[in-house]
Amino acid sequence: MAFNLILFYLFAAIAVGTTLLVVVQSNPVHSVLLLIGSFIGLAGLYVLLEAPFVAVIQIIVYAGAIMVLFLFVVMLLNAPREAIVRSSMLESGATRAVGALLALAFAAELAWALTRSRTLAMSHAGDTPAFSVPQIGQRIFQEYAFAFEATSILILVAMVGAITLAGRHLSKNDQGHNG
Amino acid sequence: MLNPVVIAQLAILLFVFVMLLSSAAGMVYMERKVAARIQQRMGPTLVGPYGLLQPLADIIKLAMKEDVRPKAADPILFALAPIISAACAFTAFAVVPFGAETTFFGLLDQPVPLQVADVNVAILWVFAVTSMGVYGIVLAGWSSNSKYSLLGALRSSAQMISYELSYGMALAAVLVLSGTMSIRGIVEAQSGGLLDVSHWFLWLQPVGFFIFMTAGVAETNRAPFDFPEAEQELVAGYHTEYSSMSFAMFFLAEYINMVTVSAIATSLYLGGWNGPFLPEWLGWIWFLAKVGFLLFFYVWMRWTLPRYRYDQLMAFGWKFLLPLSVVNLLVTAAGVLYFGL
Amino acid sequence: MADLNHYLILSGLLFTIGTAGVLLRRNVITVLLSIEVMLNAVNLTFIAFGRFLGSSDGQIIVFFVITVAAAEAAVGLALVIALFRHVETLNPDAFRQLRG
Amino acid sequence: MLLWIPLLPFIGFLVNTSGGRRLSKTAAGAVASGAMFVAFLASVISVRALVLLPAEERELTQRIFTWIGSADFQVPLGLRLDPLSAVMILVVTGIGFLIHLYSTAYMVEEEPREYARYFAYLNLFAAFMLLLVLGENFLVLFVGWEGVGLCSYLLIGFWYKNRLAADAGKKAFIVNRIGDVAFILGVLLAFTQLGSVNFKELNGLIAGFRPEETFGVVSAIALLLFIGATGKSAQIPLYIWLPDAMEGPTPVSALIHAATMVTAGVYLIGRNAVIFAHAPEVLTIVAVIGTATALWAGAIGMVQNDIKRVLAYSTVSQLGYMFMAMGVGAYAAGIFHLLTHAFFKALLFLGSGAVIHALSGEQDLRHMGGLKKELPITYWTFLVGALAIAGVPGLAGFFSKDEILYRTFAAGHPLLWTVGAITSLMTAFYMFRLVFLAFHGERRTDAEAVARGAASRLPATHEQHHDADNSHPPHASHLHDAPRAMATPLVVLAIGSVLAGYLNVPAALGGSAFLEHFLEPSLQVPAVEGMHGAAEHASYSLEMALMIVSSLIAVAGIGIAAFLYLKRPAIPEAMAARFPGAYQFLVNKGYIDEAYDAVVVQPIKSLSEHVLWKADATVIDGAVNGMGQIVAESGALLRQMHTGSLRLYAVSVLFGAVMIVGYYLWS
Repeated sequence: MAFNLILFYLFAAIAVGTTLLVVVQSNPVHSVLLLIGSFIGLAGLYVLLEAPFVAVIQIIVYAGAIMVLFLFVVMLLNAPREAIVRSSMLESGATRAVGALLALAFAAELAWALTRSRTLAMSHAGDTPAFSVPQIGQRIFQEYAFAFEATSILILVAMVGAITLAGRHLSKNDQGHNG
Repeated sequence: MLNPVVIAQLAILLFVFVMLLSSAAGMVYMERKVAARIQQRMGPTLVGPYGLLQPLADIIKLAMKEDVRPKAADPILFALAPIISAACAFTAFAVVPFGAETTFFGLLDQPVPLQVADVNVAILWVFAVTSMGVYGIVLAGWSSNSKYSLLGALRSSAQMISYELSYGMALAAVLVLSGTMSIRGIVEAQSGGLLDVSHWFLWLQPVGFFIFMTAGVAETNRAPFDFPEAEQELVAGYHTEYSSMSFAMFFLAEYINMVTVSAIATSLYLGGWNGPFLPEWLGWIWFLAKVGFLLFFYVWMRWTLPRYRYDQLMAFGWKFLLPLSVVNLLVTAAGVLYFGL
Repeated sequence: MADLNHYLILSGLLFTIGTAGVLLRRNVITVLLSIEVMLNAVNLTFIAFGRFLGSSDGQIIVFFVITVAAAEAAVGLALVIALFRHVETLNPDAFRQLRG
Repeated sequence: MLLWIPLLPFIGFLVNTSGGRRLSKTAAGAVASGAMFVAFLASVISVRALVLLPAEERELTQRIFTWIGSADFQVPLGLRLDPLSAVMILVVTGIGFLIHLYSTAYMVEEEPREYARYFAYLNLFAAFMLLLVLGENFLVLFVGWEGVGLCSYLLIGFWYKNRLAADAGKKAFIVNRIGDVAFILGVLLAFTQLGSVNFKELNGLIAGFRPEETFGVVSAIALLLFIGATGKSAQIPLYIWLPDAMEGPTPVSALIHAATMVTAGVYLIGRNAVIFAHAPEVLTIVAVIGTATALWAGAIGMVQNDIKRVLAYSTVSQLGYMFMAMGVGAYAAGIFHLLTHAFFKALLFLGSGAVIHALSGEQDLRHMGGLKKELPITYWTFLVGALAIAGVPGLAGFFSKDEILYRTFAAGHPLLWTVGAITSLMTAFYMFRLVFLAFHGERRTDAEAVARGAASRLPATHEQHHDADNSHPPHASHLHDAPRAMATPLVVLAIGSVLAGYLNVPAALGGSAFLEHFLEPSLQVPAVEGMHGAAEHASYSLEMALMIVSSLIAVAGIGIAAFLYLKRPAIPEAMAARFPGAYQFLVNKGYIDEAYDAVVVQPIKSLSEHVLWKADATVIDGAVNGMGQIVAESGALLRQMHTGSLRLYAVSVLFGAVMIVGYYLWS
């Protein structure tokens, strides 16, 4: 149905456009917000792919939590616009040129891979019913239980690590209680 | 393409929009009146009978004002912030049903739900939109480049993030009970029973209701948790620099958020449109009544309770409310497992 | 109906943009953002494949990816803050203390 | 069930090591003794279960888990209870328990944590010993074997603040190691040649062979095992650690000498009776060594002045008897003597401990005397023990020792028999010399001497204690007989020393030789020509005659001692003066320690100091440092790649990605 395709192109356009802007923006705050925009576009694509659960998760966690974190940090550091360090300009310039080339090469490779991949064959297998949240939840807590627990531990570790890394100065002037 | 059902849905959409706007206006009036009564005053009386037109006057006044923008402000974001707030406030309401399915007395060949969109992850949707609402405030505070605004913004965002957790936990408990994420489903799960009342989740989730309302008040930055605009310390918090319509938008957003929270609370705990004595197609009256009561409760609380201290607020949120909500969730889950509720 | 390749191409595009961002930007925070972009590109492929192969694994994996991304962002930003306290800049080229 | 027998003391050990310092003394002691007592009950129960079985399949096995499981080499951590181990566990747990009980009173002057440490070691010791006797294959036995060695080191050196004690501990440990090497070699040889380490399988295998006329594999195994046994059981040439072991607390000496460690060697030979039966030469060696040890140690024992050393040498010589029995193929007799000896030797040690305790650390016989009045219980029980070991008819020692002598004679070794007889004369003599010197006559000392003796003899901990309450220096009026916790074991053991003999009344006296028949399943040896067979068609009359002889000998020995030390106390000094050479030689234990030091220790020391040390410093250290060098160099090289440029890293990662994807696209 064409409507679906139109939506796809709409969201895709949002995603790509905002992402491009994210990369070229010089003001970090704007980058963050644009990235949120791209997330929302992706969420739309997820809905098109009949994964509303992931779509919402995407918005809650990515847009709602992680990006707030970024925004805070940006505001906290009152991030300056692209400070250019003269000293390391040269090799940094060289590496960046190489990097750009490599990125293009990678894109080319991906395109090539697509042209000769067999995925075209199954491109219309997409008439399977969407998965309900309970289905997904049950699989997560049964087959993927271990991964789930591991992730939770990972998050705990990350929390501790982040606090020790960023909150050190607080404890130094011992005002750690509101850290 | 343009069949009656679609028309009906568009109509509903329009209705919700208007209703929200007017409810905001109504809130302004009620707030003033109740405040006045609580303080032994008359409140607005001049404009219209009983000062009923006072909100209108306010809006006109606001619209007439000049829209000032600080020079140092970030133009785009400064303009964007209020829009985000308002938009989030509206979108959150989209998934809230305010009445049973109806065919409008056979006007339609298939019944339509009295709600904008019946998403099957509605709760998560509400949650997501609320979390997006933070941006409006943060950006407002940051972009207007003034210390009061920034402080207010940081405060309120920190506050909202902290209380979102308890908020979500309380929601989760209800999910466990009803087994669905669609708010309509939840409401239907509360129908029936004695006088259509005995099945409300309020009876099963008193603690949850308490947590939800407290967190909701914090989420909407209302007294006694109204730090973002603690006028004694921060002038007006994140919207200090705003004026005219852009200020009106924040204003609007705040009231609509209150309405949304009350509406969700109604649907989750107070059985939505379920109520005694009224035929189902009039259920929306019950819904409005309950929401209205909760809104009154908001105002009542604002003028009764003093404002907390900020660290008290944080301590309360993290050290009391969150653990309590976790326990509540665990107990609920255990109960469901045990009694198979 | 958009078929699988649409999504794959799109994600490839996003991934490349992200890579370019990582390599070209002179601001650590933007670099981190670009990394998030790359992650999302991959997520998109997962979901698309899951959808077109009719399995829910894609969504579950994405669920985990997002969780890990959260952890990664937390630690990464903490590092950025710590670094910023040492060298008053966010330019990755300035973090050269570990030069061998 | 079997598992619990060694496990209980081990649990006690764990409790006392982990929580000991927080436990009160009483609690610590209670834990340890309780564990032993329960273990004793467990042993009794399982032995009963064993006895209820018909004679031929008397065996209980428990496999806890597969310890070593490689393709064709499966070693389970298995316990096996057969008549032999049954006797052993009863001795170990029973007497061990009594010694624990005794220690609670004896060690009461220690600091709480020292106290706990002591009991922890004691329990560990018992646990390992039980593992040793219950093990169903050589490896399990070896664990116990080594563990016992370790615990002996820990316990002998218990008062490690005291130089002598520490050295004695080390000596015991090292000497044991020497034996252990031989033991391991024997086990390995058995495994490589016969392909098994399980006692049952080995016995089954070897029973098929013909006894080796010429010295072969089996003989080699037997010899190596025997050397190991000499290490643990203090036989020539490795007996030297035992007398020094007296530096440890007296109950420990009792435990080591009577119940546990030293009997391990005898047990080992009994356990592998089949192997030895198939190695006649080795058996002869065993017999000769045993006899020689018995004689030599007895001779030294006659002139020692330290009460505990006398007992130590008597232990060595009694062990000599046991090996003699083993050597002539009278395994049952050996085990029987082990059993009885366990009773009266434990009794004697604990008795001497009571004396030392009463005299607050005095150990020199010359400072004793006349204790009969002050320490009645100790005296009478000690007397019973002395009579028993001297072999006075009717008491335990009589039956077992005569059994051995008779077997020896019957096995056609009149020479060995003669020596054994002489030794039993010595035994009777030095025991009663001890009794008379210690208990009869007058006190040859005064408080000061005792105090001095105490100060000189006692390790640091005791000294502190005595300085602490030295308000009244201990002298005759203050002597206190053994407190109940010490008296009870003494009495029990005394009764045991009287009755134990009746377990195996020989047929000649109309007895049924119960123990021998009970032990037969474990010790049954294919009649190897000459030795064991001979016993069968030996006449009772001969046995009777020999018994009379040896009892006369015993009485004679007692008589001589009485004459020399009660009637004419002058004579011994006179004799000592008359033959100073011999006297000095014996008093200094035949200068064996000095000889070993000169022949073995010094050469090794000089070798390692002058040659090996340099080799170590140059070759081995060189190799190690070289490694370090290489690593450092390569690190310095790789360091160049580490530019610290974040971007460069990212680029290289991407480069890798591009390459990999490209590779897969090409192929």
